[in-house]
Amino acid sequence: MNKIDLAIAIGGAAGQGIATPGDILARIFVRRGLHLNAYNAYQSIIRGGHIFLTLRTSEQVVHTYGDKLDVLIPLNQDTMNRHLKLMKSGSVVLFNSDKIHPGTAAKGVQLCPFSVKELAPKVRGDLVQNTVALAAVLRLIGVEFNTLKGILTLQFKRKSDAVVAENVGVARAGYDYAGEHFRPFPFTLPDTGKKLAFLEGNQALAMGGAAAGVRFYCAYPMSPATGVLHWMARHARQMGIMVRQVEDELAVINMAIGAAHTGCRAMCATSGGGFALMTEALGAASMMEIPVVCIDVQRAGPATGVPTKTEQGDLWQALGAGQGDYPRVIVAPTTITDCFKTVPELFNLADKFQCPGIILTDLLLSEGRSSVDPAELNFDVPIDRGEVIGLNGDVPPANGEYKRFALTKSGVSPRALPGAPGYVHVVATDEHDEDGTLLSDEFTNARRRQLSHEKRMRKMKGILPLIKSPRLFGPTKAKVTLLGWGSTEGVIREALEKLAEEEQIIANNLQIKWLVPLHTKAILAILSKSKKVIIVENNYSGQFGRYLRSESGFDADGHIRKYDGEPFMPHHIVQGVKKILSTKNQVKQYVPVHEITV
Amino acid sequence: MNKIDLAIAIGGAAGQGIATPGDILARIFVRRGLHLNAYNAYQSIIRGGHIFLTLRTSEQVVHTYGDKLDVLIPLNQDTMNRHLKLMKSGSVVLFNSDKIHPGTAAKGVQLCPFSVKELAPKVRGDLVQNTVALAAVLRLIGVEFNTLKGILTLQFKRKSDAVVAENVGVARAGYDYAGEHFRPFPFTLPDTGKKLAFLEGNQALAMGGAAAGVRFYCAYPMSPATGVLHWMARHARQMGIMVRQVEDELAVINMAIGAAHTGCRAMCATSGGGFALMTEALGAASMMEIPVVCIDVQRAGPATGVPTKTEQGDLWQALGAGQGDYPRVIVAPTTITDCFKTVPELFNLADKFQCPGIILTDLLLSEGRSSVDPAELNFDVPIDRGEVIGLNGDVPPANGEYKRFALTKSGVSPRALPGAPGYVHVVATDEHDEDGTLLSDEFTNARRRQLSHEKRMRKMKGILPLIKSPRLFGPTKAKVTLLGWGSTEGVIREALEKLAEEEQIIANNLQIKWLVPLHTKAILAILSKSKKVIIVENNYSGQFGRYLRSESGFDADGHIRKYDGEPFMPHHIVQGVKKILSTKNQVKQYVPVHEITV
Amino acid sequence: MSTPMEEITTRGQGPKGIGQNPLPKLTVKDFKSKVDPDWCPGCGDFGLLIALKQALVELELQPHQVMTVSGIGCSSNLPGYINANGMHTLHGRALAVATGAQMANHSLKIIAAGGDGDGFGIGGNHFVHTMRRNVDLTYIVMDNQIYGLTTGQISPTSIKGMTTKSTPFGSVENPINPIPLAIAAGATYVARGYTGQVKHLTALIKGAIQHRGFALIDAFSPCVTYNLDNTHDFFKQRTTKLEDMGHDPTNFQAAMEKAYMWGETIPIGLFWKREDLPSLDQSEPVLEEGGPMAHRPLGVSSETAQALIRELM
Amino acid sequence: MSTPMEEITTRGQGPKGIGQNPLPKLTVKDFKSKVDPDWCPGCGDFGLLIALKQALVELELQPHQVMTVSGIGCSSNLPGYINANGMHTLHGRALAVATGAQMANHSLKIIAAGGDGDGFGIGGNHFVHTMRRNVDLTYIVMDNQIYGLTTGQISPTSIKGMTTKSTPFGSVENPINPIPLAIAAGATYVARGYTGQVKHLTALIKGAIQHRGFALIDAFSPCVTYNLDNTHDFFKQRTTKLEDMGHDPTNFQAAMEKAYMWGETIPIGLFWKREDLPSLDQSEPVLEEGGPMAHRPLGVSSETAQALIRELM
Ligand SMILES: Cc1ncc(C[n+]2csc(CCOP(=O)(O)OP(=O)(O)O)c2C)c(N)n1
Ligand SMILES: Cc1ncc(C[n+]2csc(CCOP(=O)(O)OP(=O)(O)O)c2C)c(N)n1
Ligand code: SF4
Ligand code: SF4
Ligand SMILES: [Mg+2]
Ligand SMILES: [Mg+2]
Repeated sequence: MNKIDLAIAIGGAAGQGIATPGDILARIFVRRGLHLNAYNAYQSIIRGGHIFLTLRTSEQVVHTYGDKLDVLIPLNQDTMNRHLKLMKSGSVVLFNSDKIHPGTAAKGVQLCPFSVKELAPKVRGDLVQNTVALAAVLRLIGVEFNTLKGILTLQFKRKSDAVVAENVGVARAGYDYAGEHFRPFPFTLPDTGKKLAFLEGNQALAMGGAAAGVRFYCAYPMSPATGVLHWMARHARQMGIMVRQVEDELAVINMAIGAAHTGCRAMCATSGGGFALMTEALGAASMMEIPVVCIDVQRAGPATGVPTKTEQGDLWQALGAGQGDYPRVIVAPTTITDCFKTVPELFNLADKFQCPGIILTDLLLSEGRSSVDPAELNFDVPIDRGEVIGLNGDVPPANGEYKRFALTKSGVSPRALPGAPGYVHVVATDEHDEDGTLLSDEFTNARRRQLSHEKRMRKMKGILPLIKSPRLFGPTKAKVTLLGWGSTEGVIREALEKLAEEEQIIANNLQIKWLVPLHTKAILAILSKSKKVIIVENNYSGQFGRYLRSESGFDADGHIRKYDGEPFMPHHIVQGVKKILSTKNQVKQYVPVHEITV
Repeated sequence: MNKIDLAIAIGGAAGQGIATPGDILARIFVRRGLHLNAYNAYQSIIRGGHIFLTLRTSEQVVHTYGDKLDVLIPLNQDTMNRHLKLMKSGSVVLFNSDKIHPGTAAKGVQLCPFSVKELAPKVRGDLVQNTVALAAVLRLIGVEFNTLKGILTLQFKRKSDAVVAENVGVARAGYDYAGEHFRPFPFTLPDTGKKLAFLEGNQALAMGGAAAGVRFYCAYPMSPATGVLHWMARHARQMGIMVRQVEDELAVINMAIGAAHTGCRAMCATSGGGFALMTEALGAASMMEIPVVCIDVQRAGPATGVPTKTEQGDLWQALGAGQGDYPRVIVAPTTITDCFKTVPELFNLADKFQCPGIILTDLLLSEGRSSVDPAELNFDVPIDRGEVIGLNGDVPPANGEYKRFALTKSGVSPRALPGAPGYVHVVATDEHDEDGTLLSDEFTNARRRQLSHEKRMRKMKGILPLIKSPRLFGPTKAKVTLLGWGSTEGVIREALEKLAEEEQIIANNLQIKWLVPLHTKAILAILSKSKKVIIVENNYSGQFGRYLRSESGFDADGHIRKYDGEPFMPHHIVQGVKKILSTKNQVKQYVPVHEITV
Repeated sequence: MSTPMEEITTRGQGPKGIGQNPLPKLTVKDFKSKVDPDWCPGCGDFGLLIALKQALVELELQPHQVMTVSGIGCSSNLPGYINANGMHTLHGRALAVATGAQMANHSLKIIAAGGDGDGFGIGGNHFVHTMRRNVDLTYIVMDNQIYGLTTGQISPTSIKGMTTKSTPFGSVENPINPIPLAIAAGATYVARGYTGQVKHLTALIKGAIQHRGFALIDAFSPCVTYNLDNTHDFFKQRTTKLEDMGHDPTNFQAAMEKAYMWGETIPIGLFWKREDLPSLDQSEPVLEEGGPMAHRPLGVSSETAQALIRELM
Repeated sequence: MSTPMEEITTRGQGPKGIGQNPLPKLTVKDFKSKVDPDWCPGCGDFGLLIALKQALVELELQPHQVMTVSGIGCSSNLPGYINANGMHTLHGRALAVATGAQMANHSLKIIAAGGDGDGFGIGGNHFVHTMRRNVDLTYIVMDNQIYGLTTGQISPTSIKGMTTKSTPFGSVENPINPIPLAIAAGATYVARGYTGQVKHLTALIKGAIQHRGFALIDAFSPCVTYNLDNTHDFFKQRTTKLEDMGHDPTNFQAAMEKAYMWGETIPIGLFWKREDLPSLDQSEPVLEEGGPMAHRPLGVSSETAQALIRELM
């Protein structure tokens, strides 16, 4: 019996309460052990405008919100007008006929009007239609009413039994009405018996920080990174994390550095504009050899750009962050679960090599949601603080003899924390000698400067072997390799399936997570075996393609790029691959046009 | 008769008054039509420490301060100790034997002690030894005393005739003493009859701004860029330039943008750390399509680094400045004179394409000094403000119909200035439509966003043909091509001569000035004809080499890099080329060690 | 490049014609923009927008003579909602950009506007320095004591104890009081308004625009969506006009005293005004003659060029 | 990671032992650093350095219990000139870094120090916000009313008319007055010293370190090389001790009045002090128990982990 693959979309204006039914559906799915991927297309507006939430579920892992909709729930006329034309045969459109008129739908689309006036004459408020629609859709996918009843009861019992009764009543009415008037789907929503969890990328990053032992988190709000701050603030007391909202991003990164220097694991998150303000301090952290982790949740740029839309546009900003050359690690998690796992990995590297770590995610990952097997959220992670000395027991060297920046083979110098008796020392952003003496004024010395600079940069050699080198996914014998980085893993892997099924094109995927340092040799070894290589990335200028070439000279056969603010949909990549592989039109680059206006 | 090539060095502590004799020598040289190159190795210290000024002169153009010293004037023992060992046969060391002891010099070095006590018993103050030494050296190179007398008279007559008399007296004594006791050089300083001028790179940048019609200059002091502010402040009234020192670099760039938007040509200069703070705003200027010019005078990084030392370490910072992709021009002048010429060129491009222009110089160029033929300082430069409409006479479109960001083929939209009746408009850092309406909130639209983004990026295509493509210097048939960018042109070209004369290695030079956009095709065409290519740059990671490869895939045969804060000396490059070309040791990279401790 | 507008003005006055403008008299409608504000229904910013348009009308200013400059935030969307020149700049940078524009073209009437986070948070350094320089700007802060656009976190003016998404257990920080801060930093016109009192606010804005120097209007502008503490009701009950309290805005001590009043009565109106300090453009020697920098021709005379070169020989 | 020092302290007190320290009594010599200051002979900063060391000695603090945090400038070179932990950070960022360090390890006595440009210029926003938060720091500004390290340009405290390399025709800007600004921004200990009066300055620094909350000491520290207006002579003739003027530092009005005195007599001493406001670390719930964040073990208990995961199901 073949697996279900169900996509439900709820659309309306900001403030129409789309989140709640979305959450309820998500919970119902994961509690039945169904996988989930959800993406919310929204705008930088608090009331009004257009929001479009897509939830997709299946017994097997779902990488993206997919290409097709099975259920559309328009909460206003605007949504109906924007999306009805995209509904295909076999799909269902549920709407409140009191206010919304369908217009002409494609053949085979089941239009399911319901009248809130009739179903709930006595209940006031716009949110009623949400409850009715929610109940109706559950009926059509064969979810027993009690599931919904339980959730509504839990949700409203804080208020009063009357409110519970009212909502359950409304839901019941919608549920029954759908049963009598609408054709249900040819399946009932299965239950795999193995409960799953679901979370958004920003939660995953914050929880990853908690797992890593972050004790200091500070931030300045910036979409789409603010979710990390919100999680941290909510859990500050429970987790024993100091959480501060401060005056600007200059303060954020510098406070984090101050906290990190005392021995805390310190983290912060922002988006591209805030990251731009942090670049000088990242170089300073590396110069003072203080480990700190900074997250850039990319959004559509340049400048303020489109704050609620996604892009992979900050790679070169991260590569060029700050003046001069300095050691640092840059990593781009590839899935929401990977966000969780990456943070402790990066903290261990930052501590071991006493340098900043930068995480590049984007709105798609950070505000997207997906299901996860709870077992994957392992908080019991290895913790490596690197060479920290001066802890209780260590015998301090004769006073003043401690060399914080001793020239070592590895480039890593044993680190004492301020407060350790006998290890008093000064760190500086000016170039300095082994004992911290400035090499910028009286003791300027070209030779010593060279040695100090080389000592720091040597660290990069030590980092590479400690990070996983990328592995090819899919059949080795393939017509084309889709090369991506970070958040595009999901959509690329779904595109692989479609290419095989729909186009009989066998493709595989090489997804790069660790960007600096880069496993150039390993990557070239893999790509050299590929017939063709197409780079897929979510920006205008092919930032990763250019970076890879700068490291390796490698030149791809084709590029699929998107920079309109919306994430790739699987079919965009499928079309791109076809266009580029087809010998007829010699296109080297394909830019899909986003069909949905959100 | 063969040409002279004379290098004089004056060394001492900060505050010992090295600048004045340096200036006097420089003036004497250029007034005789002799070429000059001067470099001052100093420290981030106001009093004490070690300063070492080298002046080199010749009838032919001098590119660098060279490899050898003919005259050493140590003003304190420290300088004597640091530098005497580097003096070679035929050279002269002039010093005040009252305080300074020579130590052992190489054979053939003429030690010229003089006693200030004896020569000027009555005169007080440390500066006397400078005057004596200055007079003595002039005697040794056969400059008639009246030249010095005239200059001293001019310099001191503000104070009093007595002061004039005293100084001239002291000078006379030193001049005569040298005549009687020291062996003069086998030449008398020639006079070509064609007076030259001399200036420092920061002056050249400031004067270039004046020539371009800069009406607004603001800055926050930062070495080694502060010289531009000082020139601007001194000439503000004379030139009618508004000059402001403001609270930080965030204010600097944003004020410049505000001024530029009203129609002023606006410029600012800083170093890497200040530039880091400006990156977000550069993207904003490009998004609002406001032309502004920003200069980054690079110094040794990362972070505060070595404020008084040079480096080419900010290329990737400039390439990655700010979030997202946006059009801009990046240029690195190759000589001090080129600094002057580049500014008006860049302003015309910035105005034409309504985007920011970035100039990368470094301490070597900006604080170095060289002679220039006055004819080269042409202030009567072409001025192209681009498509500016709404000026007197233009008939405005029906109110509200003006589309500031009209989608055009060139990507350039006719620009009206605020204040023009009928052309009222709003510019925004949020993504926006042709008429400025935000595409980030209610009217979010993936398609429109894509069009606006593409419109801006289209500008880059229009810029390329307007900038000079690089030309090969030296013999086409060469054993090796030395590829450099920006400030290294001088030292590379002198290295070419040395390679030919001393090593019989025929080499040529390709020097890149315009970095973004890059004439990739032209560069590859040239390099493809080269037997071997060695990239020479003043940083650790080979920032230009990596950038060139990211644009072209080109991989050089060797790299000569220096990152100790001191500029390349010609012999460093000669040694590097030899090492890399020699088949014995298969080195791909050569890093010279700076012999002089300054 | 020659001047983009007829009325080149000499320094000292604003655009020719406050009160005596040859151009047609306008109404509030003339300042309506193409798009309607997308602020939440009931947002305080609507009141500010009306008051601003009204003030411009009463001062007989034309859209092309005015430029609004904002940062980023709900409030900073204002330039798109009024028919005048506008710059919608980066978060926190409005005053820096506005200073550059004002000094480069002092014939424009420049009104900087934005939120409390934009102005007092990330923009705090520009705020302090623009005030001490007494730049001839009108600066309107739509102070809702919250970060609205980012969906509700504390701002520098959020009251202690306030619970927001970033302070679910209540803020532990002392808020900034913009009025004493502005007086201490050197602002020469310091007022507080409430967007629920449009007429009063209009008068304050008019006074600010007419004032030669830096004028701050800290306008309570309730965020009906995210600030449930400082609501319209809250301010309706408490705001009291300084005029009615017999306050003398030239009395420093009184100004400071009133500035710290917070509780059952919260004063609104003009706290502090001094006219003895010249504005920055008035003090700038380069502006003594020649008109706005933006209108001056480019290019260097050959005499000047020769003089510059002579310095180098 | 376990604690790097024996005396884990509970919040509220500083490191165990102000006044009752088990460790050996130290002298000023013990705070001497390896390198000597490279300040110009006569630079005011020498006086500050002596006063600071003296204060630490008198408070019986050990080098390892203290951390200085500076930005960039001549004055900001201080951490290299004293035998204590130090962070010589970026220009303008000292207070941000110091806040992070203080909140992460409140058992360290953190002394932020730097110049007027570093603190009031580029660092102005951190200055204002660190004061309103009342972070438990001592902040010493070596105020020479000039940018020294960059060889002489105006600073935010340069007097109007001052000629410098960036203002050869005289500055046209009004200087900042840090004292009223600090009071208005919420600092709870606001003092002014003069490095020519080391004993007086020492007492101010001791008071600042003992004060629980943000303490500002604006110390006149003449730049003998680039500031020819505000010299040692200038201050010797003018500085007068507030103590001798019978000033009451708990009187707000008096504090403001004295703060604006400038001319023949320039008051130095403690202008303003309040002890009713808790410092930020005292208000921070997470610090109620468990000691400094920096000393706490890492890792999450499996119960907590389960609870977090349950939220997601
Ligand atoms: C450098 C930077 N940091 C953060 C942001 C995100 N951001 C946008 S608006 C805003 C604050 C909004 O608050 P306020 O200025 O008070 O305006 P309001 O929305 O309340 O009117 C923030 C933090 C940004 N756009 N840029
Ligand atoms: C981001 C940045 N901008 C500018 C500078 C250059 N800079 C170094 S110190 C300094 C100011 C020094 O003045 P102040 O802080 O008063 O210290 P002082 O030297 O007078 O003691 C400046 C502008 C820098 N290091 N970093
Ligand atoms: S969120 Fe608040 S500030 Fe923003 S528009 Fe809505 S009510 Fe106004
Ligand atoms: S320049 Fe001024 S501030 Fe700097 S050390 Fe010398 S005297 Fe002190
Ligand atoms: Mg606000
Ligand atoms: Mg100073």
